[in-house]
Amino acid sequence: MKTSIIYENIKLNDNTNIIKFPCNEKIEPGQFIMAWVPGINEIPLSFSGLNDLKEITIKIYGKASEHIAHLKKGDTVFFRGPYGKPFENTAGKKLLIGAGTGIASLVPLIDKNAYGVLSGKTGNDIVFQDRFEKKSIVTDDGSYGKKGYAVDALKDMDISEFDMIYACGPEIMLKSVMDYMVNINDRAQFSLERPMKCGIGICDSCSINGYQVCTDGPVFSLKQLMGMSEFGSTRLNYSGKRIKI
Amino acid sequence: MKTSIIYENIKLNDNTNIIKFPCNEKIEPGQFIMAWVPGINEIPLSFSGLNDLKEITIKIYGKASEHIAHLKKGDTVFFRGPYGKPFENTAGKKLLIGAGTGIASLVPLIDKNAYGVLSGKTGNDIVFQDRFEKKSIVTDDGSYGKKGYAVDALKDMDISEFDMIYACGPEIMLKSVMDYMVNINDRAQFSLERPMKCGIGICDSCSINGYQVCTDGPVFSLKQLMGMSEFGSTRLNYSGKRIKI
Amino acid sequence: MNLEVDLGIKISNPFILASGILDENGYTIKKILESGAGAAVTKSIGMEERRGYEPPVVYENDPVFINAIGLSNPGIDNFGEEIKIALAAKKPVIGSVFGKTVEEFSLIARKMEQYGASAVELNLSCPHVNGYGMEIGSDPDLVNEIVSEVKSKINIPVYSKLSPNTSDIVEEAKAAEKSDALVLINTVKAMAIDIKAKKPVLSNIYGGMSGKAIKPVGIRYVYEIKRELNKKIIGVGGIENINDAVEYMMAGASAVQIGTVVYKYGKNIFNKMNNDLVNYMIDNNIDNIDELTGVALK
Amino acid sequence: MNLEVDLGIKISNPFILASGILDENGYTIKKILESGAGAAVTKSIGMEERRGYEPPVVYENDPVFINAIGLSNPGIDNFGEEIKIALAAKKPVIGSVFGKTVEEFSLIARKMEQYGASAVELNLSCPHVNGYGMEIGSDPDLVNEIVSEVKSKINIPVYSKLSPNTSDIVEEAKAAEKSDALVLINTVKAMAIDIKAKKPVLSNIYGGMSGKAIKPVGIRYVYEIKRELNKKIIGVGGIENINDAVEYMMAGASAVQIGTVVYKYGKNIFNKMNNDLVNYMIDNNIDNIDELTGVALK
Ligand SMILES: Cc1cc2nc3c(=O)[nH]c(=O)nc-3n(C[C@H](O)[C@H](O)[C@H](O)COP(=O)(O)OP(=O)(O)OC[C@H]3O[C@@H](n4cnc5c(N)ncnc54)[C@H](O)[C@@H]3O)c2cc1C
Ligand SMILES: Cc1cc2nc3c(=O)[nH]c(=O)nc-3n(C[C@H](O)[C@H](O)[C@H](O)COP(=O)(O)OP(=O)(O)OC[C@H]3O[C@@H](n4cnc5c(N)ncnc54)[C@H](O)[C@@H]3O)c2cc1C
Ligand SMILES: Cc1cc2nc3c(=O)[nH]c(=O)nc-3n(C[C@H](O)[C@H](O)[C@H](O)COP(=O)(O)O)c2cc1C
Ligand SMILES: Cc1cc2nc3c(=O)[nH]c(=O)nc-3n(C[C@H](O)[C@H](O)[C@H](O)COP(=O)(O)O)c2cc1C
Ligand code: FES
Ligand code: FES
Repeated sequence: MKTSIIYENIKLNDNTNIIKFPCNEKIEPGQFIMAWVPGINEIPLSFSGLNDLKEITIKIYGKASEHIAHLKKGDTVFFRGPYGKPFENTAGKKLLIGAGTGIASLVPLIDKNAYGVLSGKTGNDIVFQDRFEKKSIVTDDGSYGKKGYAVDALKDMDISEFDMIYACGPEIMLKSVMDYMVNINDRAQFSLERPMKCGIGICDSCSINGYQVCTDGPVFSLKQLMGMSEFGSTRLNYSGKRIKI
Repeated sequence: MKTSIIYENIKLNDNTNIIKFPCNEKIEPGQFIMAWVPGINEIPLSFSGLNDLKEITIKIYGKASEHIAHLKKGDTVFFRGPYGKPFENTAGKKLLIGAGTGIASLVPLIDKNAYGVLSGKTGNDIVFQDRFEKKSIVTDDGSYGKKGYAVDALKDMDISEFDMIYACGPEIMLKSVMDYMVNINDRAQFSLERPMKCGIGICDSCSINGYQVCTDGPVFSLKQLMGMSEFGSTRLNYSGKRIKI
Repeated sequence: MNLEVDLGIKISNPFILASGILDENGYTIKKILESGAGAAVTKSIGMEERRGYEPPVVYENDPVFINAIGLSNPGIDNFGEEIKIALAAKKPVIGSVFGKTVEEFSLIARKMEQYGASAVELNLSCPHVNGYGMEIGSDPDLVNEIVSEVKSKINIPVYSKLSPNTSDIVEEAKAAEKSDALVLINTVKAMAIDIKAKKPVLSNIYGGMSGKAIKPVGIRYVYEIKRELNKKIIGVGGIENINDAVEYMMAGASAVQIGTVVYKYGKNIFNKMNNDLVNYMIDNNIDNIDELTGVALK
Repeated sequence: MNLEVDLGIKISNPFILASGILDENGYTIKKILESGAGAAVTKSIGMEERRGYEPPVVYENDPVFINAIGLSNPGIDNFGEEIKIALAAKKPVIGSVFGKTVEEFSLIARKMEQYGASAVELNLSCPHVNGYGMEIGSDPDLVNEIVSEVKSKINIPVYSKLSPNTSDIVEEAKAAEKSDALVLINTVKAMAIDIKAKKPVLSNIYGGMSGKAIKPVGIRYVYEIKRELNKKIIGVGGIENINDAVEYMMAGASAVQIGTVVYKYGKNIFNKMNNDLVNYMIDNNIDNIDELTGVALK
């Protein structure tokens, strides 16, 4: 396992923290690590910052994410990676669509030509909004920004004017975004999350139509996803049983 | 195992052949290979030629040497290596002392400043004499050259005038040559032969006073050998029993 | 030139995907078959859905590769759909089976046959119910019973996959002699400790070593069993390139399985293996892949 | 800082030369002790002089290393002089013993004690007279008898070196429980075929794999036995650097043996290990080498 020493831990909200640590690996936006909590679990996490210090933004779901979110300055983070195919960071006007902490992995792509669409269940789920100059915010319950889903925010704008669209979030949200895309050709990249055990393309737990999200993804192009019957439809659960999404 | 295809086999005399084969390894004078005869044995052999084609000169003792000595053009030679510490090839006047086929590994050192002392039991054991411009030949039975041992030939000359002395042959002969050397300081290098099994410094079968002939040698300097009580005195046999030389 | 292998069923080339590697999701199996594999073995399937161990389930530090997936699987009743998806590639899908009892093995094998599996592979390296850390494979009587029972109940070929974690593999192989082929070898028990964390890396502590490091163990078992029993053998363990595959065949294997290396070179390793095999056969004047089997025994 | 280890005898540092590597000629053993080894185990010595196998006796293709020396040795009666030469280094020399019967083990161990050996190590991975390819170590009753007999006849510590080629190492270890320490592990049975020659490389066909490729197997055995029996353990198998040694200690070893890697880095590996250990202990605030033993079990 590789290790690094935590440099800073910033609490973003009730259940989300940013940890910062030095790391000499070459890491590109969209790539992830498998972060190990000895004796507990190992989980995939992507990067929300790739400057001198690397940043990870963690939402607490269970034991492993809780442990990592609470690492203090001076603590050690254990990990393998970076893994996965990164976003292709293109020039021109960018649309970044993120649901909840999904926006985190898009943060490294932000530049002056970036427009953000941030969605969440409630206002509490919206993070990194201050990093965007131009943005739309939507929440399921309307507690912050407009009421609605990410795709509703898209309906208010002309998405065809963007040179590249990037999206990250739950598969169901990505699917609805993809279904909305017409005349976008291949100018969209989606970062998927499926359960991961190995992170290196051997265990088949993250697979989608023969592709491994951990190695062939997590970033897929619109074109790639259009050919995938499993996308937004079924996946294997942790034991390998096919379930509906 | 590495392999090469025999290019030529030259019969030197009744029981000695030269085989030539192409080989891109970087090999220096004094180094050796472990040559494998599948199903039979594996034996150490040094090089008598290091030009575009590499040359090995084999005297037939038993099954393995017989097999290799009889390899024909187009046959495959299997080997590991090259192994061992080579001769340090110095400028200036050289004295090359070889007993029997021992002279073979000295052949690559021959230049216009080289003087050869070739010894053998009988004239039949003398090989490569035509490669030397200046030479002395001695045989135990006087059947060719002068009657006597290698060391007797040295007594007829002023060995202190040579810038470097190289010797290769049975340990007993090397010991007598070493004992004769006074005022030579460290201007002498000896190539030793002891039974070898591994060739890579792990089995201890070739050892002499804690040095492995296969890795620390086969070439040792006069100074190194002077500190070795086993030299010319005892060695381990194939099973590991200490025997007198 | 003939690359076809007869393992009770005909396989168009000798390269088979090993059990447990990218073979849980039917679409992945299909894709690997389309990438040149002659056949694919499914993940080992048991009676009930089983979560397996928590990550870390793999430790990778080339040449060492250790896994402890913990036989996670959807249970045989949920696996029919995956086989159906995979069979669309129109190549043999071999169902890997594990159980706790003779009856379980038999029942799962029958389901596999119903689902359309071309053959079944019995994973005898799974835990023995009575033995602490022991495997079914180290109980020859049980092995014999399982193989006899399964053979008597299904009409597709039955392969037995043996464990190297035993003191007498020949005995184990004899016990499995009624199989149509023996599959050698499963992983070698091993573990790794992270010295900075001062803890075993795998959540299960122990795992199975595969890949390059175990090839010489696999070669030894294939050679030894071929010499003792002259049965049909499928070689597996550490095959990374065509030379490794040829080494297994010379040791006595009629076909080989490829697992761990897929994480290094991707699924395309199967196409590459086929190309390299053709070149090897041309260079060495071999018309029929069979000619290679066991030549090192002669 | 204290690097000393207590194995019934005191060893000035935890790095011991493993049996069979550069330890047949007394002068070589002496030199290795002078190069920093805390102690050295001799080549395994039997009753009579034994030639061993013809070369090739080693196959080397990093990370794979296989040997088949075939227990070549001068016979116990011819070995006194070598021990005497080695003891001039004034460090412990551990006599490795193999036999066909309980009596042979006992007699050779007694001679080792007479020759001045500081301890004996019983090589239980040698061939079992009755078993085809079986090793003494896979016969727990015999192991128990050998260890009891030897312990009762000599006053120096007795270590038992166990074989990984078994299905139940815990049972084997329990059978050897009267030993002062267990030495884990010996080589893993393996072989290699040269595909150009179409022949096994080693003249004996089968050999024992050592080096890097078996480290995870060794770690597993040390950890498992430490957990089950809490005996003193000497770890061996694939140690190439200080991290490997620390991993063995964290798994439960009190000291380690170093073998195969000597061909890669030379005898000076022992000095290097000592330096690196001191640095490791400084960096990690460890005063006493004992503190490392078994920390991964906690
Ligand atoms: C490629 C990739 C990149 C990722 N990057 C990030 C990241 O940058 N930041 C981040 O916070 N998370 C990220 N995740 C998700 C993260 O891996 C999971 O949140 C984590 O595995 C949860 O582990 P746990 O042990 O804490 O919770 P568990 O004990 O596994 O889960 C507790 C409960 O939460 C649910 N749960 C777990 N994960 C999620 C999820 N992602 N969404 C909804 N419910 C969930 C579980 O079903 C369970 O009910 C990423 C996932 C992938 C595949
Ligand atoms: C570093 C090194 C370099 C060598 N280079 C060469 C070389 O360039 N050319 C060459 O011909 N040989 C060379 N030898 C010697 C060669 O390795 C042996 O001759 C060979 O091992 C004999 O093997 P075999 O199987 O044919 O004979 P074996 O069956 O081993 O021996 C048959 C009989 O011959 C005796 N015998 C074997 N070797 C010798 C020997 N060297 N001297 C005297 N009696 C012997 C044996 O004791 C036995 O009685 C070298 C040896 C070493 C250690
Ligand atoms: C991640 C992983 C999972 C495995 N799962 C199984 C399994 O479920 N059933 C089985 O019989 N073998 C399983 N194996 C063993 C492989 O099928 C194969 O026997 C072994 O890995 C050696 O081959 P390799 O070195 O090519 O991987 C698994 C191996 C790996 C690496
Ligand atoms: C060339 C060689 C010879 C060996 N001979 C013996 C032996 O005689 N007795 C013994 O108990 N172990 C013997 N072994 C095994 C080693 O002592 C050790 O247990 C094994 O090699 C694993 O350690 P390593 O990976 O550090 O070499 C031998 C190993 C090698 C490589
Ligand atoms: S997480 Fe194992 S294949 Fe992707
Ligand atoms: S031949 Fe083995 S140590 Fe030299």
